[in-house]
Amino acid sequence: MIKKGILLLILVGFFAVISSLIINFTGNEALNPMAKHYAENGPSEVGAANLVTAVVVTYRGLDTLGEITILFIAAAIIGFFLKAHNADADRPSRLRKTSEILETASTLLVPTIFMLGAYIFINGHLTPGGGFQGGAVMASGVMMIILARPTSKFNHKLLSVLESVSGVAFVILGVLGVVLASGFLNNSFLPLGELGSILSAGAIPIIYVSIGIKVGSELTGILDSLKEHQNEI
Amino acid sequence: MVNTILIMAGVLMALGILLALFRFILGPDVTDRAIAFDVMTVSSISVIALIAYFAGRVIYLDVALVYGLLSFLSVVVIGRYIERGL
Amino acid sequence: MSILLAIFLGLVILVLAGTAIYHKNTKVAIIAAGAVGLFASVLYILLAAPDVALTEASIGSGLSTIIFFYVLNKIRQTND
Amino acid sequence: MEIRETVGAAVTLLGSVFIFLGGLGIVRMPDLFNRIQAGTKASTLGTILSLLGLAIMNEAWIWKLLVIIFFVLITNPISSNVISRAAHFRGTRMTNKTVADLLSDKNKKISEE
Repeated sequence: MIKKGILLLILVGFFAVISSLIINFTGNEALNPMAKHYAENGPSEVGAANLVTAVVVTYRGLDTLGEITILFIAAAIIGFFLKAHNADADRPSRLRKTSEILETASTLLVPTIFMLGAYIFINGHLTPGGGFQGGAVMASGVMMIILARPTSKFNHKLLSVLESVSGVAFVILGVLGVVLASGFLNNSFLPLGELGSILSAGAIPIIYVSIGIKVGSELTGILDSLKEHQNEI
Repeated sequence: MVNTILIMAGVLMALGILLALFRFILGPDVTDRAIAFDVMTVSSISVIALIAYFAGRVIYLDVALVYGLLSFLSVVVIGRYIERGL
Repeated sequence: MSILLAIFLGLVILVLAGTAIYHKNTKVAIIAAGAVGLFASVLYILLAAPDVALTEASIGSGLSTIIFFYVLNKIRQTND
Repeated sequence: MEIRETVGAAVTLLGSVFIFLGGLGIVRMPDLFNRIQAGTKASTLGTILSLLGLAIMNEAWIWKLLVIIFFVLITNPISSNVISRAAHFRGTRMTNKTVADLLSDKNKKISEE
Protein backbone atom coordinates (compact mmCIF):
# COMPACT_ATOMS: atom_id res chain seq x y z
CA MET A 1 0.00 0.00 0.00
CA ILE A 2 2.72 2.45 1.03
CA LYS A 3 4.77 1.27 -1.92
CA LYS A 4 1.94 2.04 -4.31
CA GLY A 5 1.43 5.44 -2.70
CA ILE A 6 5.11 6.29 -3.17
CA LEU A 7 4.89 5.11 -6.78
CA LEU A 8 1.88 7.33 -7.36
CA LEU A 9 3.71 10.30 -5.82
CA ILE A 10 6.68 9.69 -8.10
CA LEU A 11 4.39 9.53 -11.12
CA VAL A 12 2.65 12.78 -10.15
CA GLY A 13 6.05 14.41 -9.68
CA PHE A 14 7.14 13.26 -13.11
CA PHE A 15 3.96 14.65 -14.62
CA ALA A 16 4.52 17.99 -12.87
CA VAL A 17 8.01 18.18 -14.36
CA ILE A 18 6.92 17.17 -17.85
CA SER A 19 3.58 19.00 -17.95
CA SER A 20 5.13 22.33 -18.89
CA LEU A 21 6.55 20.63 -21.99
CA ILE A 22 3.12 19.32 -22.93
CA ILE A 23 1.26 22.58 -22.27
CA ASN A 24 3.74 24.85 -24.01
CA PHE A 25 4.20 22.58 -27.00
CA THR A 26 4.26 24.24 -30.38
CA GLY A 27 5.07 22.37 -33.55
CA ASN A 28 8.21 23.10 -35.51
CA GLU A 29 7.05 25.68 -38.02
CA ALA A 30 10.40 26.44 -39.67
CA LEU A 31 13.29 24.12 -40.52
CA ASN A 32 16.40 24.42 -38.39
CA PRO A 33 19.54 25.71 -40.19
CA MET A 34 21.07 22.32 -40.98
CA ALA A 35 17.81 20.88 -42.35
CA LYS A 36 17.39 24.05 -44.35
CA HIS A 37 20.84 23.59 -45.88
CA TYR A 38 20.01 19.98 -46.78
CA ALA A 39 16.64 20.89 -48.27
CA GLU A 40 17.93 23.79 -50.33
CA ASN A 41 21.30 22.49 -51.53
CA GLY A 42 20.62 18.74 -51.52
CA PRO A 43 19.08 18.36 -54.99
CA SER A 44 21.79 20.38 -56.71
CA GLU A 45 24.74 18.95 -54.77
CA VAL A 46 23.74 15.29 -54.68
CA GLY A 47 21.15 14.96 -57.42
CA ALA A 48 18.86 12.53 -55.55
CA ALA A 49 15.11 13.04 -55.77
CA ASN A 50 14.67 11.36 -52.38
CA LEU A 51 16.33 13.71 -49.92
CA VAL A 52 16.49 11.12 -47.14
CA THR A 53 18.77 9.05 -49.35
CA ALA A 54 21.03 12.03 -49.87
CA VAL A 55 21.37 12.51 -46.12
CA VAL A 56 21.80 8.81 -45.31
CA VAL A 57 24.32 7.98 -48.02
CA THR A 58 26.40 11.10 -48.55
CA TYR A 59 26.01 13.75 -45.84
CA ARG A 60 25.86 11.20 -43.01
CA GLY A 61 27.42 8.28 -44.83
CA LEU A 62 29.77 7.45 -41.98
CA ASP A 63 26.78 6.66 -39.74
CA THR A 64 25.54 4.16 -42.32
CA LEU A 65 28.96 2.51 -42.33
CA GLY A 66 28.77 2.22 -38.54
CA GLU A 67 25.28 0.68 -38.69
CA ILE A 68 26.42 -1.91 -41.19
CA THR A 69 29.40 -2.75 -38.99
CA ILE A 70 27.09 -3.24 -35.99
CA LEU A 71 24.85 -5.56 -38.02
CA PHE A 72 27.90 -7.51 -39.18
CA ILE A 73 29.13 -7.95 -35.58
CA ALA A 74 25.67 -9.10 -34.45
CA ALA A 75 25.47 -11.66 -37.27
CA ALA A 76 28.97 -12.91 -36.48
CA ILE A 77 28.18 -13.34 -32.77
CA ILE A 78 24.92 -15.22 -33.48
CA GLY A 79 26.71 -17.47 -35.93
CA PHE A 80 29.51 -18.14 -33.42
CA PHE A 81 27.25 -19.14 -30.54
CA LEU A 82 24.75 -21.20 -32.53
CA LYS A 83 27.43 -23.06 -34.51
CA ALA A 84 28.99 -24.30 -31.29
CA HIS A 85 25.62 -25.55 -30.11
CA ASN A 86 24.54 -27.12 -33.36
CA ALA A 87 27.60 -29.30 -33.79
CA ASP A 88 26.20 -32.28 -31.88
CA ALA A 89 22.56 -31.95 -32.99
CA ASP A 90 22.43 -34.85 -35.40
CA ARG A 91 19.26 -36.51 -34.19
CA PRO A 92 16.53 -37.58 -36.63
CA SER A 93 13.97 -35.02 -37.58
CA ARG A 94 10.41 -34.99 -36.28
CA LEU A 95 9.26 -32.20 -38.56
CA ARG A 96 5.74 -32.10 -39.87
CA LYS A 97 5.86 -31.87 -43.63
CA THR A 98 4.99 -28.68 -45.45
CA SER A 99 1.67 -28.54 -47.23
CA GLU A 100 1.70 -28.69 -51.01
CA ILE A 101 -0.01 -25.32 -51.24
CA LEU A 102 2.89 -23.57 -49.51
CA GLU A 103 5.48 -25.37 -51.64
CA THR A 104 3.69 -24.51 -54.87
CA ALA A 105 3.20 -20.91 -53.84
CA SER A 106 6.87 -20.53 -52.98
CA THR A 107 7.93 -21.25 -56.57
CA LEU A 108 5.91 -18.23 -57.66
CA LEU A 109 6.52 -15.97 -54.69
CA VAL A 110 10.26 -16.30 -54.07
CA PRO A 111 11.32 -14.68 -57.39
CA THR A 112 8.69 -11.99 -56.88
CA ILE A 113 10.01 -11.15 -53.41
CA PHE A 114 13.59 -10.98 -54.72
CA MET A 115 12.42 -8.72 -57.53
CA LEU A 116 10.69 -6.40 -55.06
CA GLY A 117 13.85 -6.22 -52.96
CA ALA A 118 15.95 -5.36 -56.00
CA TYR A 119 13.39 -2.72 -57.01
CA ILE A 120 13.56 -1.15 -53.56
CA PHE A 121 17.31 -0.78 -53.41
CA ILE A 122 17.91 0.12 -57.04
CA ASN A 123 15.26 2.84 -56.88
CA GLY A 124 16.52 4.03 -53.48
CA HIS A 125 17.35 7.51 -54.74
CA LEU A 126 13.90 8.03 -56.30
CA THR A 127 11.35 6.32 -54.06
CA PRO A 128 11.30 5.56 -50.33
CA GLY A 129 13.51 2.71 -49.29
CA GLY A 130 17.09 1.84 -49.91
CA GLY A 131 19.74 -0.62 -48.97
CA PHE A 132 18.48 -1.63 -45.56
CA GLN A 133 14.87 -2.10 -46.56
CA GLY A 134 15.76 -3.91 -49.77
CA GLY A 135 18.13 -6.19 -47.88
CA ALA A 136 15.44 -7.01 -45.34
CA VAL A 137 13.00 -7.86 -48.15
CA MET A 138 15.63 -10.11 -49.75
CA ALA A 139 16.13 -11.89 -46.42
CA SER A 140 12.36 -12.41 -46.26
CA GLY A 141 12.59 -14.14 -49.63
CA VAL A 142 15.21 -16.50 -48.23
CA MET A 143 12.88 -17.00 -45.26
CA MET A 144 10.20 -18.11 -47.69
CA ILE A 145 12.58 -20.71 -49.16
CA ILE A 146 13.39 -22.03 -45.68
CA LEU A 147 9.70 -22.22 -44.76
CA ALA A 148 8.65 -24.03 -47.91
CA ARG A 149 11.57 -26.48 -48.04
CA PRO A 150 13.03 -26.90 -44.54
CA THR A 151 15.71 -29.33 -45.68
CA SER A 152 17.29 -26.99 -48.21
CA LYS A 153 20.93 -26.11 -47.60
CA PHE A 154 22.69 -22.83 -48.30
CA ASN A 155 26.14 -22.25 -49.64
CA HIS A 156 27.89 -20.55 -46.72
CA LYS A 157 31.02 -19.80 -48.74
CA LEU A 158 28.98 -17.88 -51.29
CA LEU A 159 27.19 -15.93 -48.56
CA SER A 160 30.40 -14.86 -46.85
CA VAL A 161 32.01 -13.98 -50.19
CA LEU A 162 29.01 -11.82 -51.16
CA GLU A 163 29.08 -10.12 -47.77
CA SER A 164 32.81 -9.35 -47.87
CA VAL A 165 32.82 -8.20 -51.48
CA SER A 166 29.90 -5.82 -50.99
CA GLY A 167 31.37 -4.42 -47.76
CA VAL A 168 34.73 -3.80 -49.41
CA ALA A 169 32.96 -2.23 -52.41
CA PHE A 170 31.16 0.18 -50.09
CA VAL A 171 34.43 1.32 -48.47
CA ILE A 172 36.22 1.56 -51.84
CA LEU A 173 33.43 3.77 -53.21
CA GLY A 174 33.81 5.98 -50.16
CA VAL A 175 37.59 6.27 -50.64
CA LEU A 176 37.05 7.00 -54.35
CA GLY A 177 34.97 9.96 -53.17
CA VAL A 178 38.00 11.22 -51.23
CA VAL A 179 40.33 10.77 -54.19
CA LEU A 180 38.18 11.98 -57.08
CA ALA A 181 35.80 14.39 -55.34
CA SER A 182 35.78 16.42 -52.15
CA GLY A 183 35.27 13.96 -49.31
CA PHE A 184 34.53 10.47 -47.97
CA LEU A 185 31.45 9.00 -49.69
CA ASN A 186 31.04 12.04 -51.91
CA ASN A 187 29.02 10.73 -54.84
CA SER A 188 29.83 13.36 -57.45
CA PHE A 189 32.75 11.54 -59.09
CA LEU A 190 30.17 10.02 -61.43
CA PRO A 191 27.94 12.35 -63.48
CA LEU A 192 24.94 13.53 -61.48
CA GLY A 193 22.54 13.19 -64.37
CA GLU A 194 19.02 14.49 -64.60
CA LEU A 195 17.08 14.79 -61.33
CA GLY A 196 14.46 12.04 -61.09
CA SER A 197 15.73 9.60 -63.72
CA ILE A 198 17.10 6.21 -62.75
CA LEU A 199 20.66 6.87 -63.91
CA SER A 200 21.19 9.88 -61.71
CA ALA A 201 22.63 10.88 -58.35
CA GLY A 202 26.18 9.83 -59.17
CA ALA A 203 27.36 6.84 -57.20
CA ILE A 204 24.32 6.53 -54.91
CA PRO A 205 22.65 3.61 -56.79
CA ILE A 206 25.93 1.63 -56.77
CA ILE A 207 26.48 2.32 -53.05
CA TYR A 208 22.90 1.28 -52.32
CA VAL A 209 23.23 -1.96 -54.28
CA SER A 210 26.31 -2.88 -52.25
CA ILE A 211 24.57 -1.97 -48.97
CA GLY A 212 21.52 -4.01 -49.99
CA ILE A 213 23.54 -7.11 -50.86
CA LYS A 214 25.52 -6.83 -47.64
CA VAL A 215 22.46 -6.42 -45.39
CA GLY A 216 20.60 -9.19 -47.22
CA SER A 217 23.45 -11.68 -46.87
CA GLU A 218 23.98 -10.80 -43.20
CA LEU A 219 20.29 -11.26 -42.33
CA THR A 220 20.26 -14.49 -44.34
CA GLY A 221 23.20 -15.71 -42.30
CA ILE A 222 21.33 -14.92 -39.06
CA LEU A 223 18.18 -16.74 -40.21
CA ASP A 224 20.15 -19.73 -41.46
CA SER A 225 22.02 -20.14 -38.21
CA LEU A 226 18.78 -19.87 -36.22
CA LYS A 227 17.19 -22.62 -38.32
CA GLU A 228 17.18 -26.12 -36.86
CA HIS A 229 19.44 -28.27 -38.97
CA GLN A 230 17.17 -31.18 -39.76
CA ASN A 231 17.88 -34.31 -41.69
CA GLU A 232 15.77 -35.69 -44.48
CA ILE A 233 12.76 -37.63 -43.20
CA MET B 1 -19.08 14.48 -52.47
CA VAL B 2 -16.18 12.16 -53.29
CA ASN B 3 -14.33 13.14 -50.14
CA THR B 4 -17.38 12.46 -47.98
CA ILE B 5 -17.76 8.96 -49.41
CA LEU B 6 -14.07 8.24 -48.89
CA ILE B 7 -14.17 9.49 -45.29
CA MET B 8 -17.12 7.18 -44.65
CA ALA B 9 -15.08 4.33 -46.13
CA GLY B 10 -12.17 5.20 -43.85
CA VAL B 11 -14.44 5.18 -40.79
CA LEU B 12 -15.76 1.73 -41.76
CA MET B 13 -12.20 0.42 -42.20
CA ALA B 14 -11.26 1.78 -38.77
CA LEU B 15 -14.31 0.04 -37.28
CA GLY B 16 -13.23 -3.23 -38.92
CA ILE B 17 -9.73 -2.87 -37.44
CA LEU B 18 -11.30 -2.12 -34.05
CA LEU B 19 -13.41 -5.30 -34.19
CA ALA B 20 -10.32 -7.35 -35.13
CA LEU B 21 -8.50 -5.77 -32.18
CA PHE B 22 -11.41 -6.83 -29.97
CA ARG B 23 -10.94 -10.42 -31.11
CA PHE B 24 -7.19 -10.07 -30.59
CA ILE B 25 -7.67 -9.17 -26.93
CA LEU B 26 -10.53 -11.62 -26.35
CA GLY B 27 -9.30 -14.55 -28.43
CA PRO B 28 -9.03 -17.72 -26.37
CA ASP B 29 -6.19 -19.22 -28.40
CA VAL B 30 -3.04 -18.20 -30.26
CA THR B 31 -4.55 -19.12 -33.61
CA ASP B 32 -7.47 -16.73 -33.07
CA ARG B 33 -5.00 -13.96 -32.46
CA ALA B 34 -2.99 -14.87 -35.53
CA ILE B 35 -6.15 -14.60 -37.63
CA ALA B 36 -6.99 -11.26 -36.04
CA PHE B 37 -3.46 -10.08 -36.88
CA ASP B 38 -3.93 -11.20 -40.47
CA VAL B 39 -7.20 -9.29 -40.79
CA MET B 40 -5.64 -6.18 -39.25
CA THR B 41 -2.73 -6.33 -41.72
CA VAL B 42 -4.93 -6.72 -44.78
CA SER B 43 -7.25 -3.94 -43.64
CA SER B 44 -4.37 -1.59 -42.99
CA ILE B 45 -3.23 -2.05 -46.60
CA SER B 46 -6.40 -0.30 -47.70
CA VAL B 47 -5.98 2.32 -44.97
CA ILE B 48 -2.49 3.04 -46.36
CA ALA B 49 -3.91 3.35 -49.89
CA LEU B 50 -6.57 5.76 -48.61
CA ILE B 51 -3.93 7.89 -46.85
CA ALA B 52 -1.92 7.91 -50.09
CA TYR B 53 -4.99 9.16 -51.96
CA PHE B 54 -5.68 11.96 -49.49
CA ALA B 55 -2.03 13.02 -49.46
CA GLY B 56 -1.91 12.76 -53.26
CA ARG B 57 1.46 11.01 -53.29
CA VAL B 58 1.93 7.78 -55.20
CA ILE B 59 5.16 6.88 -53.42
CA TYR B 60 3.28 5.98 -50.25
CA LEU B 61 1.96 2.96 -52.11
CA ASP B 62 5.42 1.36 -51.88
CA VAL B 63 4.74 0.58 -48.22
CA ALA B 64 1.46 -1.09 -49.18
CA LEU B 65 3.41 -3.08 -51.77
CA VAL B 66 5.78 -4.40 -49.09
CA TYR B 67 2.87 -5.23 -46.79
CA GLY B 68 0.98 -7.00 -49.55
CA LEU B 69 3.93 -9.26 -50.28
CA LEU B 70 5.53 -9.80 -46.86
CA SER B 71 2.79 -9.66 -44.23
CA PHE B 72 1.74 -13.25 -44.80
CA LEU B 73 5.21 -14.54 -43.88
CA SER B 74 4.83 -13.87 -40.16
CA VAL B 75 1.43 -15.60 -40.11
CA VAL B 76 2.96 -18.60 -41.93
CA VAL B 77 5.76 -18.72 -39.35
CA ILE B 78 3.20 -18.69 -36.52
CA GLY B 79 1.31 -21.54 -38.16
CA ARG B 80 4.42 -23.63 -38.76
CA TYR B 81 5.51 -23.03 -35.16
CA ILE B 82 2.16 -24.20 -33.80
CA GLU B 83 2.08 -27.37 -35.89
CA ARG B 84 5.70 -28.11 -34.85
CA GLY B 85 7.08 -27.86 -38.35
CA LEU B 86 9.60 -25.06 -37.94
CA MET C 1 -9.53 14.58 -40.03
CA SER C 2 -6.04 13.12 -40.05
CA ILE C 3 -5.58 13.97 -36.38
CA LEU C 4 -8.56 11.75 -35.52
CA LEU C 5 -6.96 8.87 -37.41
CA ALA C 6 -3.67 9.57 -35.62
CA ILE C 7 -5.41 9.46 -32.22
CA PHE C 8 -7.17 6.21 -33.18
CA LEU C 9 -3.89 4.62 -34.26
CA GLY C 10 -2.17 5.80 -31.10
CA LEU C 11 -4.89 4.25 -28.90
CA VAL C 12 -4.67 0.96 -30.83
CA ILE C 13 -0.88 0.96 -30.41
CA LEU C 14 -1.28 1.59 -26.66
CA VAL C 15 -3.69 -1.35 -26.25
CA LEU C 16 -1.44 -3.68 -28.27
CA ALA C 17 1.68 -2.58 -26.39
CA GLY C 18 -0.08 -3.25 -23.08
CA THR C 19 -0.97 -6.72 -24.36
CA ALA C 20 2.63 -7.29 -25.41
CA ILE C 21 3.93 -6.37 -21.98
CA TYR C 22 1.39 -7.94 -19.65
CA HIS C 23 0.20 -11.10 -21.40
CA LYS C 24 1.31 -14.37 -19.80
CA ASN C 25 1.64 -16.28 -23.11
CA THR C 26 4.89 -15.47 -24.90
CA LYS C 27 3.52 -16.24 -28.36
CA VAL C 28 0.67 -13.77 -27.92
CA ALA C 29 3.12 -11.15 -26.69
CA ILE C 30 5.26 -11.59 -29.81
CA ILE C 31 2.27 -11.30 -32.14
CA ALA C 32 1.16 -8.17 -30.27
CA ALA C 33 4.63 -6.66 -30.72
CA GLY C 34 4.39 -7.35 -34.46
CA ALA C 35 1.00 -5.65 -34.56
CA VAL C 36 2.49 -2.63 -32.78
CA GLY C 37 5.02 -2.41 -35.61
CA LEU C 38 2.21 -2.65 -38.18
CA PHE C 39 0.20 0.26 -36.79
CA ALA C 40 3.33 2.29 -36.06
CA SER C 41 4.21 2.11 -39.74
CA VAL C 42 0.72 3.31 -40.72
CA LEU C 43 1.23 6.19 -38.28
CA TYR C 44 4.60 7.00 -39.88
CA ILE C 45 2.94 7.25 -43.28
CA LEU C 46 0.36 9.59 -41.79
CA LEU C 47 3.27 11.73 -40.53
CA ALA C 48 4.73 11.81 -44.09
CA ALA C 49 7.79 9.63 -43.41
CA PRO C 50 7.58 6.79 -45.95
CA ASP C 51 11.23 5.76 -45.51
CA VAL C 52 10.79 5.05 -41.80
CA ALA C 53 7.47 3.35 -42.54
CA LEU C 54 9.13 1.02 -45.03
CA THR C 55 11.82 0.10 -42.51
CA GLU C 56 9.24 -0.55 -39.80
CA ALA C 57 7.15 -2.63 -42.21
CA SER C 58 9.98 -4.87 -43.33
CA ILE C 59 11.95 -5.21 -40.09
CA GLY C 60 9.74 -4.24 -37.15
CA SER C 61 6.63 -6.08 -38.27
CA GLY C 62 8.09 -8.80 -40.49
CA LEU C 63 11.59 -10.04 -39.73
CA SER C 64 11.64 -9.44 -35.97
CA THR C 65 8.45 -11.52 -35.48
CA ILE C 66 10.00 -14.32 -37.54
CA ILE C 67 13.29 -14.23 -35.62
CA PHE C 68 11.45 -14.25 -32.27
CA PHE C 69 9.50 -17.33 -33.31
CA TYR C 70 12.67 -19.08 -34.44
CA VAL C 71 14.27 -18.37 -31.06
CA LEU C 72 11.16 -19.72 -29.26
CA ASN C 73 11.42 -22.83 -31.43
CA LYS C 74 15.08 -23.23 -30.41
CA ILE C 75 14.14 -23.01 -26.72
CA ARG C 76 11.32 -25.55 -27.19
CA GLN C 77 13.66 -27.99 -28.99
CA THR C 78 16.25 -27.88 -26.22
CA ASN C 79 13.61 -28.31 -23.50
CA ASP C 80 12.07 -31.41 -25.05
CA MET D 1 -14.59 13.40 -64.77
CA GLU D 2 -17.06 13.68 -61.91
CA ILE D 3 -18.98 10.47 -62.68
CA ARG D 4 -15.85 8.35 -62.83
CA GLU D 5 -14.60 9.61 -59.47
CA THR D 6 -17.97 9.01 -57.86
CA VAL D 7 -18.07 5.45 -59.19
CA GLY D 8 -14.58 4.81 -57.85
CA ALA D 9 -15.47 6.19 -54.44
CA ALA D 10 -18.60 4.02 -54.36
CA VAL D 11 -16.51 0.91 -55.11
CA THR D 12 -14.11 1.89 -52.33
CA LEU D 13 -17.06 2.30 -49.96
CA LEU D 14 -18.30 -1.17 -50.93
CA GLY D 15 -14.85 -2.57 -50.17
CA SER D 16 -14.77 -0.91 -46.79
CA VAL D 17 -18.20 -2.40 -46.02
CA PHE D 18 -16.69 -5.84 -46.70
CA ILE D 19 -13.74 -5.07 -44.41
CA PHE D 20 -16.18 -4.08 -41.68
CA LEU D 21 -18.16 -7.27 -42.21
CA GLY D 22 -14.93 -9.27 -41.97
CA GLY D 23 -14.21 -7.67 -38.61
CA LEU D 24 -17.78 -8.37 -37.49
CA GLY D 25 -17.49 -11.99 -38.59
CA ILE D 26 -14.25 -12.49 -36.73
CA VAL D 27 -15.95 -11.35 -33.53
CA ARG D 28 -19.30 -13.09 -33.94
CA MET D 29 -18.46 -16.53 -35.36
CA PRO D 30 -18.59 -19.47 -32.93
CA ASP D 31 -15.34 -21.35 -33.58
CA LEU D 32 -11.92 -20.83 -35.09
CA PHE D 33 -12.51 -22.27 -38.53
CA ASN D 34 -15.59 -20.14 -39.08
CA ARG D 35 -13.61 -17.13 -37.96
CA ILE D 36 -10.86 -17.89 -40.46
CA GLN D 37 -13.49 -18.26 -43.17
CA ALA D 38 -15.29 -15.03 -42.37
CA GLY D 39 -12.31 -12.88 -41.58
CA THR D 40 -9.91 -13.78 -44.35
CA LYS D 41 -12.33 -14.04 -47.24
CA ALA D 42 -14.25 -10.88 -46.46
CA SER D 43 -11.18 -8.77 -45.74
CA THR D 44 -9.42 -9.97 -48.89
CA LEU D 45 -12.42 -9.06 -51.03
CA GLY D 46 -12.78 -5.75 -49.22
CA THR D 47 -9.15 -4.80 -49.78
CA ILE D 48 -9.31 -5.77 -53.45
CA LEU D 49 -12.46 -3.73 -53.98
CA SER D 50 -11.19 -0.65 -52.18
CA LEU D 51 -7.89 -0.68 -54.10
CA LEU D 52 -9.84 -1.17 -57.31
CA GLY D 53 -11.97 1.85 -56.48
CA LEU D 54 -8.87 3.98 -55.99
CA ALA D 55 -7.54 2.66 -59.31
CA ILE D 56 -10.74 3.76 -61.04
CA MET D 57 -10.46 7.22 -59.50
CA ASN D 58 -7.06 8.18 -60.89
CA GLU D 59 -5.57 6.36 -63.83
CA ALA D 60 -1.97 7.31 -63.05
CA TRP D 61 -1.88 4.91 -60.10
CA ILE D 62 -3.54 1.99 -61.79
CA TRP D 63 -0.51 -0.24 -62.37
CA LYS D 64 0.88 -0.04 -58.86
CA LEU D 65 -2.57 -0.70 -57.39
CA LEU D 66 -3.08 -3.69 -59.70
CA VAL D 67 0.26 -5.12 -58.55
CA ILE D 68 -0.79 -4.74 -54.91
CA ILE D 69 -4.13 -6.45 -55.70
CA PHE D 70 -2.22 -9.32 -57.33
CA PHE D 71 0.01 -9.75 -54.26
CA VAL D 72 -2.91 -9.68 -51.81
CA LEU D 73 -4.83 -12.14 -53.97
CA ILE D 74 -1.93 -14.61 -53.97
CA THR D 75 -0.54 -14.33 -50.46
CA ASN D 76 -3.64 -14.10 -48.29
CA PRO D 77 -5.12 -17.56 -49.00
CA ILE D 78 -1.74 -19.16 -48.24
CA SER D 79 -1.54 -17.68 -44.78
CA SER D 80 -5.11 -18.65 -43.91
CA ASN D 81 -4.51 -22.17 -45.22
CA VAL D 82 -1.37 -22.62 -43.13
CA ILE D 83 -2.98 -21.28 -39.97
CA SER D 84 -6.10 -23.45 -40.33
CA ARG D 85 -3.96 -26.53 -40.99
CA ALA D 86 -1.94 -25.78 -37.86
CA ALA D 87 -5.11 -25.33 -35.83
CA HIS D 88 -6.45 -28.65 -37.07
CA PHE D 89 -3.29 -30.54 -36.19
CA ARG D 90 -3.27 -28.88 -32.81
CA GLY D 91 -6.71 -30.28 -32.10
CA THR D 92 -8.81 -27.15 -31.99
CA ARG D 93 -12.42 -28.05 -31.24
CA MET D 94 -15.17 -27.33 -33.72
CA THR D 95 -18.73 -26.32 -33.00
CA ASN D 96 -21.42 -28.95 -32.67
CA LYS D 97 -23.00 -27.86 -35.92
CA THR D 98 -20.01 -28.97 -38.04
CA VAL D 99 -21.13 -31.50 -40.65
CA ALA D 100 -17.99 -32.77 -42.35
CA ASP D 101 -14.34 -32.93 -41.27
CA LEU D 102 -12.39 -34.28 -44.22
CA LEU D 103 -8.97 -34.05 -42.57
CA SER D 104 -9.84 -36.20 -39.51
CA ASP D 105 -8.53 -39.75 -39.22
CA LYS D 106 -11.93 -41.43 -39.22
CA ASN D 107 -13.01 -39.81 -42.44
CA LYS D 108 -9.69 -40.56 -44.06
CA LYS D 109 -10.17 -44.28 -43.41
CA ILE D 110 -13.66 -44.16 -44.85
CA SER D 111 -12.53 -42.47 -48.01
CA GLU D 112 -9.68 -44.91 -48.49
CA GLU D 113 -11.85 -48.00 -48.24
